[in-house]
Amino acid sequence: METTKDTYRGDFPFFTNNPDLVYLDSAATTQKPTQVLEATLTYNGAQHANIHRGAYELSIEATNKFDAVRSKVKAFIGASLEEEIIFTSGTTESINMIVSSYAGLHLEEGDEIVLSILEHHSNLVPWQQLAIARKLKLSYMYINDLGIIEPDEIEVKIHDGVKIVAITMMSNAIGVKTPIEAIIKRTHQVGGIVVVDGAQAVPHQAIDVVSMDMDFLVFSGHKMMASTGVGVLYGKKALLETMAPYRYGGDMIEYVEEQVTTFAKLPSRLEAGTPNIEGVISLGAAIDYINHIGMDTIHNHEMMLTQYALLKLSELDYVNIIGTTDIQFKGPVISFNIRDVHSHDTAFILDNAHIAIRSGHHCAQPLMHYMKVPSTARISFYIYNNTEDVDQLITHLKEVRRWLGYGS
Amino acid sequence: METTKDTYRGDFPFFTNNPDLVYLDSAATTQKPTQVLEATLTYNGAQHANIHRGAYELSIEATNKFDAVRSKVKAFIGASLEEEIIFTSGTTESINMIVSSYAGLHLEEGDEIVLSILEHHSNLVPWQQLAIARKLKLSYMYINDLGIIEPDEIEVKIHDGVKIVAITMMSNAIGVKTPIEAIIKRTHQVGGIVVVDGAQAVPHQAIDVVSMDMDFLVFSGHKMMASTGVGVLYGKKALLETMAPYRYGGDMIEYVEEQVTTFAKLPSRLEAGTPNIEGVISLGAAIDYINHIGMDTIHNHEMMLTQYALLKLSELDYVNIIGTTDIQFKGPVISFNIRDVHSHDTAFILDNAHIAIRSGHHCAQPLMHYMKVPSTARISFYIYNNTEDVDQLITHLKEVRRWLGYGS
Amino acid sequence: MDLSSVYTEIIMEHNQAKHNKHQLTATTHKERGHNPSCGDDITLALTVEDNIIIDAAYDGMGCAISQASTSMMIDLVKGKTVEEAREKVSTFIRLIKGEVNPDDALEALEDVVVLSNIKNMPARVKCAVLAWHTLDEALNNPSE
Amino acid sequence: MDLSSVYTEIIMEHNQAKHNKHQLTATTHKERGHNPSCGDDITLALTVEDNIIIDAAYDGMGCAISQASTSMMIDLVKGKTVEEAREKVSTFIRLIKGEVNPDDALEALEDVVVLSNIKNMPARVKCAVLAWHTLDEALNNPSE
Ligand SMILES: Cc1ncc(COP(=O)(O)O)c(C=O)c1O
Ligand SMILES: Cc1ncc(COP(=O)(O)O)c(C=O)c1O
Repeated sequence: METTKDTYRGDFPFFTNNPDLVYLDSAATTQKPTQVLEATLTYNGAQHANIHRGAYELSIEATNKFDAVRSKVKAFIGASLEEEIIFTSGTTESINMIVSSYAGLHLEEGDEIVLSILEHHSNLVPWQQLAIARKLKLSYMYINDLGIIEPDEIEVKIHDGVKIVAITMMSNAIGVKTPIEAIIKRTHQVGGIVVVDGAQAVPHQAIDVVSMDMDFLVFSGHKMMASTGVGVLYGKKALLETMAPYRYGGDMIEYVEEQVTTFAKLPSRLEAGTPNIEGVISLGAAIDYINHIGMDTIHNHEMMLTQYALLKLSELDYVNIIGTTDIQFKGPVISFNIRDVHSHDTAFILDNAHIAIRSGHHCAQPLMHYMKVPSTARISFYIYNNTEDVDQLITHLKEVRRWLGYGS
Repeated sequence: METTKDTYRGDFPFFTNNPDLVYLDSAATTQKPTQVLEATLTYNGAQHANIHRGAYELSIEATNKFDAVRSKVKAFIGASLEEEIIFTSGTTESINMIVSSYAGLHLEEGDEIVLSILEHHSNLVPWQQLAIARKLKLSYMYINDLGIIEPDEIEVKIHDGVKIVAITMMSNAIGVKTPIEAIIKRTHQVGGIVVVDGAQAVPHQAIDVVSMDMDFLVFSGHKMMASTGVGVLYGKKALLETMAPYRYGGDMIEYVEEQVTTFAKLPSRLEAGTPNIEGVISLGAAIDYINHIGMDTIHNHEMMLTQYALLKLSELDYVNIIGTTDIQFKGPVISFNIRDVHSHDTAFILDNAHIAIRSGHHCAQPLMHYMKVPSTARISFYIYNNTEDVDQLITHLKEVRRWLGYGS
Repeated sequence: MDLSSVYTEIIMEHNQAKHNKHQLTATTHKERGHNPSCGDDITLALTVEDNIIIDAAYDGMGCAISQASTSMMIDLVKGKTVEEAREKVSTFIRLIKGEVNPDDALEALEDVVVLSNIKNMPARVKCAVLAWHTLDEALNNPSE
Repeated sequence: MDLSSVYTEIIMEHNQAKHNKHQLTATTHKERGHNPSCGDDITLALTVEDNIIIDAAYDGMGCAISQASTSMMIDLVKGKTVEEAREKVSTFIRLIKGEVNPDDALEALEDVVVLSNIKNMPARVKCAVLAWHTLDEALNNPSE
């Protein structure tokens, strides 16, 4: 395998500003290219105005810029209509919105919701709390030893009467993909709807919500090179239209009287108050950047790195990789543990060598509990990583057991 | 009255980038000084990492930077405890959070909520919709011809049994201040709690939540030189502790199991998911900037401009100022109409002269309806405005009626 | 931008003229239209008999453009059939979108073509088209 | 940063030693403590009789620092009175905050002072203090 050149790293001031740093935590949050930083700065420093409100040109231009991002997001995920794109503050808000304004409105006592045991707390706790409050049944699809949800599990768990299946496309904790097509197909067979957590998938692979027949898709800007504080809720128009407003306030109303209010049409109806304008603009710039590089190029680059890292890690006999190492079931995330060493020590020792990795439960405690792995060390890649990052990781991983007082 | 020098305008790249623009719409959103732009850029371009999660230094530093802002906000509004400061996406979210997680939990059928007719839709529609859903009584304190809530009105409307009074400190639509101290005192007398909408006040005057005995105070970053997408919910700890989590997800949990979850302590319990980190950092930088200038200096400068503008406007007999012109009851916002001219035409004609003002109902339809004024033209000031801005406004205001085909 | 291409004499006349701004006695169609962001808010009333708009009037508030556009529209469609009126709405929308040029629209829209300048002013497009969208809605929804 | 000041021999010994990591038979106090962000999660069990901690043990998972700190703490407080144990907790917290220096803490904390280096490592402070906060909580909340 050949080493990659830094074709894209030069676009990221973060790496110029931190020349010694090996950043392997993009599943937590990604760095931003100059293109995104500049789009935000230009807006903030030269074009800032509130949107949907002003009778002056600056405000109209800001509104147009904002609305143009809706159209970019639409194209990016293959949606049919602009009003199917709702801007939120992130994946967590998107999911909470579906839970309270869709599920909370339509589900009845005894109805069943199915999740997978792979879910991030953000796609688990909201459903669980709704289930408790409303006496719904909450079930889980479990995984095999490789972290994979097997076809049988889908058949058995998604049965008649299941109303909602909420499922991640890729586990942020162990990097394993879920059989999303099969799950969507099965759910639709039994008459349920599917909420897809795309936080870890949308940044790394081409998505087409229409051909994949997704009912809802949610993701965060900050995991795809845009700002924190911005995210997306995609929903089929027919579903969005049945949702109650999630927040009430400016811009989502039509007529307000003292005791009654009529609400605006989609998408405004689900977007109350001054939004994160610069966040939305950064998301537009990030999508432009991704399109400019090409999602295939990004995907191939990341998977090459993942393959390379898996190979190198497999040469260290004290490294235990969690979940499958079969690249076709994986995103650019690898979770592992070093024998006898807690992941926090691993991360700390690597940090000392300027290698940033994540350790802990990755907001997936039920998964960790199910796998009987209290915590893992996790590395994750994006377009700006290279094989040298992996080599450095491996070099310093070799020191970890020695520091902890083990022979090697 | 002497003209002011541009002591602070030089700090704002927006004005260098728009040298011809007269920006008189700060009540909608403010421009950002270099200090704020740079703080955001430095974080995004050199120090970005997710918070509360990483085992590496960059993440810990980001977490510390984030937490330091909590302590700045605390000092800025005179709160006693850091955990009384909850970061939100803005005033609208802050209010919706209080409505659903506090009022929604504690109020019972027949309980009464009192608002003022001056409220922004964000501090009106959420209460109204809760009242409808839960069969609560919703009453309004009305204003006199000057836009002022009179002492009698407070006595009469805030009576025994009123559970919540939600009140703005300053009307964004007509710039009139409310008698906040009297309202708080009276509400506490009858055993209710007060939710203060500080969106228009916190950026312009010193606040001390403890000495003013506010129960809840909410405001937005983008109206005080910070980013859009960030805001604050202050609540007395004893009240915050009785609130249900508003969103479920990462960072607000303690232990998550498949069917049950325990939640984190304040403030985390009310802050789920990856927050708007750069927004919070920008808020910290904005507070530093305000403290550096001094809130008194800001206030005095704005009130001088307001006084000057009121004087100049009063010289034009076809200008009808809405609400009191007594400066002691006003913030730096003036609403007016030109005889026979719709405010939208006024704004459009001024925009043509590069003067940005707001027109319409200012997200306060019930107020407009009550005052029988379908729309107004509104100007508003901040630290970067000067008397020349006012002079330009006046010059071009004089042309408005002529364009509309009236003699003068 | 040249303001005189917006605030033309005929627009000012219609803005100030109140001949179409009143209540109708026998209303067959009524529709409220508004632009929430700027506060234009009109209610359009029609009397349609034997498929002909025999009377029309409006009420409400709005900027000079929306008021003039409403008033001029009413003058234009009074006495026309429902189909003719719909046709005119569609021509007007295309005029404002720049899809048809003023000369080609002259026959259908008569002096309303003066509003074609609005197409270059995003802030005002909504004001100009409000009445026309409202008319279209009204024609689709008879009062009972 | 010099890792050898963190991963000292005695810390490594206590991390690997399991003599305090087991279940107690007669537990009078039990408390779970955890650092949600890094996954340290321990349960501390005490047997207190006549105000003396006659036995103590822990269970759970965590990094080397949290495990070693827990184990060393147990060695230190076994046989001590509740008040003495509380006093040691408070001294340890002050040591880690840098409010007392290792020499002055030596008498109270014995070889536990080796953990004082942690005070310069924000990422590890929580790991080091976890067991001590948990002990304090446990002493405040007897099992019944
Ligand atoms: C799979 C998955 N879902 C949801 C989330 C929550 O995203 P956010 O914190 O941006 O709301 C994350 C981020 O960690 C994730 O990886
Ligand atoms: C008095 C008042 N309250 C609430 C809001 C809503 O603030 P935001 O849009 O930032 O949520 C505003 C802003 O226009 C306001 O002026």
